[in-house]
Amino acid sequence: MKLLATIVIFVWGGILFFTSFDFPYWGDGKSPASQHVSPYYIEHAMEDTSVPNIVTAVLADYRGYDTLFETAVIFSAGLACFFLLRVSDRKAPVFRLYRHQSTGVTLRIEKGGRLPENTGEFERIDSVWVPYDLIIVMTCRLVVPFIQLFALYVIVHGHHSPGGGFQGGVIFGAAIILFAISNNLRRSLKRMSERTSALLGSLGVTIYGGTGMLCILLGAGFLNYNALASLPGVDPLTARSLGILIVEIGVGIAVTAVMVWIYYNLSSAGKQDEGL
Amino acid sequence: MIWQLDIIVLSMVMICAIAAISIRDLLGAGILFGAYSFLMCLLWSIMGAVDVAFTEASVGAGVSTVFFVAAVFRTTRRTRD
Amino acid sequence: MEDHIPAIIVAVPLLAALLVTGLWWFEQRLLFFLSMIAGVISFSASARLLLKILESGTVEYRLGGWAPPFGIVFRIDHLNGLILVIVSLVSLLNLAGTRTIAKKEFGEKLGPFYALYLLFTTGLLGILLTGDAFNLYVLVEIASLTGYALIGLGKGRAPISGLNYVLMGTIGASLYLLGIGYLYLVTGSLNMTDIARILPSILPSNVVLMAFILCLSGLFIKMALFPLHSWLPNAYTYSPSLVSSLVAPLTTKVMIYAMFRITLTVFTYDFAFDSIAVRLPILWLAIVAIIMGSIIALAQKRLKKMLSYIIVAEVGYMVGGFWLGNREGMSGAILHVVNDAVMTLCVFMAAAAIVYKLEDDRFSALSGIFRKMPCTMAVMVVGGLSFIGVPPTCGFFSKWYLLMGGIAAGQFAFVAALIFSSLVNVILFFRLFEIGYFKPYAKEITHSQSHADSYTHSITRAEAPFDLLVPLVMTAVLLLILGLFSGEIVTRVVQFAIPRFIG
Amino acid sequence: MESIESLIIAKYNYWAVIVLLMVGLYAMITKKNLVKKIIGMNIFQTAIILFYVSIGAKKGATIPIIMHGPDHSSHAVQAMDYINPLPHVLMLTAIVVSVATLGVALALALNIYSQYGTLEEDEISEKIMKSEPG
Repeated sequence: MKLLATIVIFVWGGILFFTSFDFPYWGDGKSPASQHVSPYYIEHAMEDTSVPNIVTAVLADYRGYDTLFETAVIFSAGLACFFLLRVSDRKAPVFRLYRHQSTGVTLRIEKGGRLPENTGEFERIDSVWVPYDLIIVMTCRLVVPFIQLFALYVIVHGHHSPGGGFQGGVIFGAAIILFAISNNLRRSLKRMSERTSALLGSLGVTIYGGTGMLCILLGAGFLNYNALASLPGVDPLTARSLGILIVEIGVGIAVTAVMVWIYYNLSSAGKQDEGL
Repeated sequence: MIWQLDIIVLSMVMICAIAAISIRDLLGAGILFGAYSFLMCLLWSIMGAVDVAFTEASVGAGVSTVFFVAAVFRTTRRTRD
Repeated sequence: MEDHIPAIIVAVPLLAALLVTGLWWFEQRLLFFLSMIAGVISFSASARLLLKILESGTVEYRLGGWAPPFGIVFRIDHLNGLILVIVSLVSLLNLAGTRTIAKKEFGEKLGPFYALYLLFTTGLLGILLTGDAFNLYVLVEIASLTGYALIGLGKGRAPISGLNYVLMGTIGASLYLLGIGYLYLVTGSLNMTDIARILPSILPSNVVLMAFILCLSGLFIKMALFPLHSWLPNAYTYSPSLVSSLVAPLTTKVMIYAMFRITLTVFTYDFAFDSIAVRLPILWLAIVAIIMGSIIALAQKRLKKMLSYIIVAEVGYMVGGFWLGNREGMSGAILHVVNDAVMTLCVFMAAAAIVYKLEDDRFSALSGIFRKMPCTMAVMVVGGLSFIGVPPTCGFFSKWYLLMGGIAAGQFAFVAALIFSSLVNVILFFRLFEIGYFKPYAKEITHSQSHADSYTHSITRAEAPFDLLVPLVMTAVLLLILGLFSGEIVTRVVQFAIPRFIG
Repeated sequence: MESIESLIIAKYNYWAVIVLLMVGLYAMITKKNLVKKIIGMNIFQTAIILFYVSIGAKKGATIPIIMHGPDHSSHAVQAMDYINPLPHVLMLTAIVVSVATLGVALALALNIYSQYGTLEEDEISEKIMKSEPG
């Protein structure tokens, strides 16, 4: 079996290798790929959309429909992980463990006992020994706001520099994931609950799809941001640029929320307990 | 684009890919996959695909690796091949 | 709004899926109705679109207002117009049946279920609409991802077969993507008609040939043509019952449509059928698929697994009919895509009703099922007759065209395989009917009181829930209607879906 | 000799893509461990992304962000000066798809582990055979 697979793969690779001799030279500016469609984007992106970053212009405008479904793909991934992994909270364990936050004493409370939920001094934990490193927690607490700030910059500045909704969204999500790793999942869930991340995820994609529908309602085609020019206060010259910005923000929100949502479910195998 | 440098990075990418699938430890495989993604992102930024490199740095080397580590943490590091 | 119908077909289910996800955290009862409304809108929009195409020919819709090679366009002609209507109708009929069963099977995860359901439908409708080769890949991925999730939640072996499906499906989609990359390398375009315009000037080229092989092999994996089918049977057998009746009729058919589209529109008939010698190998692959699918189906002991292998054989019908390369064969293949979607929906929904009541689909558990669920089994009989190809049902007519095509092309092996497979279907379904109808009267059950109890118990009527029966009966009626009007469908729609010069 | 060297320089990127495709496919077919298969799947997808990015590369061109003139008027933009942006756009989408697939695949792997207690394919099929023969 292994031998057969190896032979098949080598034959396949050999055929691919053989066809590579007919490829245009790598990095050749005169290859068909750089001659036919792409010059239009390079030469007209600025006047069509007033966005200097051509990748952003093509991504969110010329091929905006692709990107709408790209966002839908990531949203369905979050939904799929939730759908596959999430287990009900009702199957509660027989006992619960609580740690007194200032002394580190761990309490074990059997089923039926009074739970110190809202005293503010105890925190629920899942196993008797939990590593608790002050340096890591404090460093991450210091770093996280700056990462988030950078993520916002990447989202908003996608018009002029590399970046955009997707990259910024992932960085923002990574910042929250960093918080969840350095502290624990429960603390992170207190700040951004699962429901919030699900709602934000669908809100983000709705902003994108809703912009498309809004363009229809305003009389132009689906995702034709020129229609936004008929809204009060929108300069017709920058209508497309504005449309791209709205869409990028939607993508950013959706990606942030979904990355966090997937992490919540993967790291706790759907139990939403302490996580990593 | 300096092609000598390019070839060095490419061969490191390949070494990382082969190591990631042959190492007998899933956590190690996940981390090596992160290294693979990061080298790949380097390669793409050499080729001028800054947006793609940016995305791969945050997704491939960042979030994907975290997902792998999370999954390995919740399952097992053991592997027989 | 009239001009924007193509966009509405995909945008409405997408937005409804998002709304369902959001709403689910607050209110559980409206989900089904919201999804139904989205399904109805999507279906009526596609029906309206088909009528428009019948009146005035191909419809083109520019997304974002950009002209074709630069932006993405929808191009809807008779081929995808017809399949669009059927796909949205099948999805809607199945959705109508989910109300009771989904509550039982998914319980707390009802919102994500409906959202994934709608996203899956959106993906398939998007594949049908799009005129852009790369966009097709994105939509294939959205349909597959939601499909993986829906399949993976079943019982027993579902997760492992789901993961198997993920791996195979990703190879398939990636090969397709690689093929599009090869095409982009030599043409510089992604729009289907634009590629077709450029291709003749660069032929003959090894790169184009390789692109064709990569695209097609990717799609073959996705549509489960015989040697590449290994993901399909387990994935469909162990998935939750109403999921298999959604995924089974639609995924393979839409992928077959994608093959039609890639071959006819992108690479064009001249290249695919005349310049390169892939026609006969693929035809033989299809013949092997028909025969092997039928034979393996004979060996199965579970209803859903048997039906899954029948699908493997049916894929062979459509691929083979298309690669016969003549007008009858192609009409038969296109008509069979339509008919097979409804036939598969019919039998899988009936199987879903049986699994809902019996919690088992092994043949040993099905004895006396006719007494227990007469209505469901009547529908199953109609579906079975259609698979066999008995005249008033639609299965007969598409098979007739396929046979005529085979004879006209002189491919008697294909004709023989079709007839063989029909005969095997007779055995398969009549064995099922025999178990269901006559088994309780067999005198073999002579052991104990407990058996007798279960026997008397099994006679009591335990029909599927009413809201599943309604779409089930409607599907059976639809099978007959499609059969009665198949001449009409061929002369008014399918005719125009095939390039004119094909004799 | 000169021509062979220029051929290698012109094609080595594509050859690297082919090697990576083979590595990924090999891992997906022959490895028994599910996480290894998933890593192979990701390598396969990344190789395709490398292929597309290689298509887009252009010698002597800069990154596809239009530079403003000193007076903020964009002077005539030459297509030869900027790298082809279209493959980059497509690959952003492909990266997203690959991470989405990764999430779903890992979620399924977690489910499989909680069901069978192992990630090795042969051990899983043994357990399946034991629980329901046939």
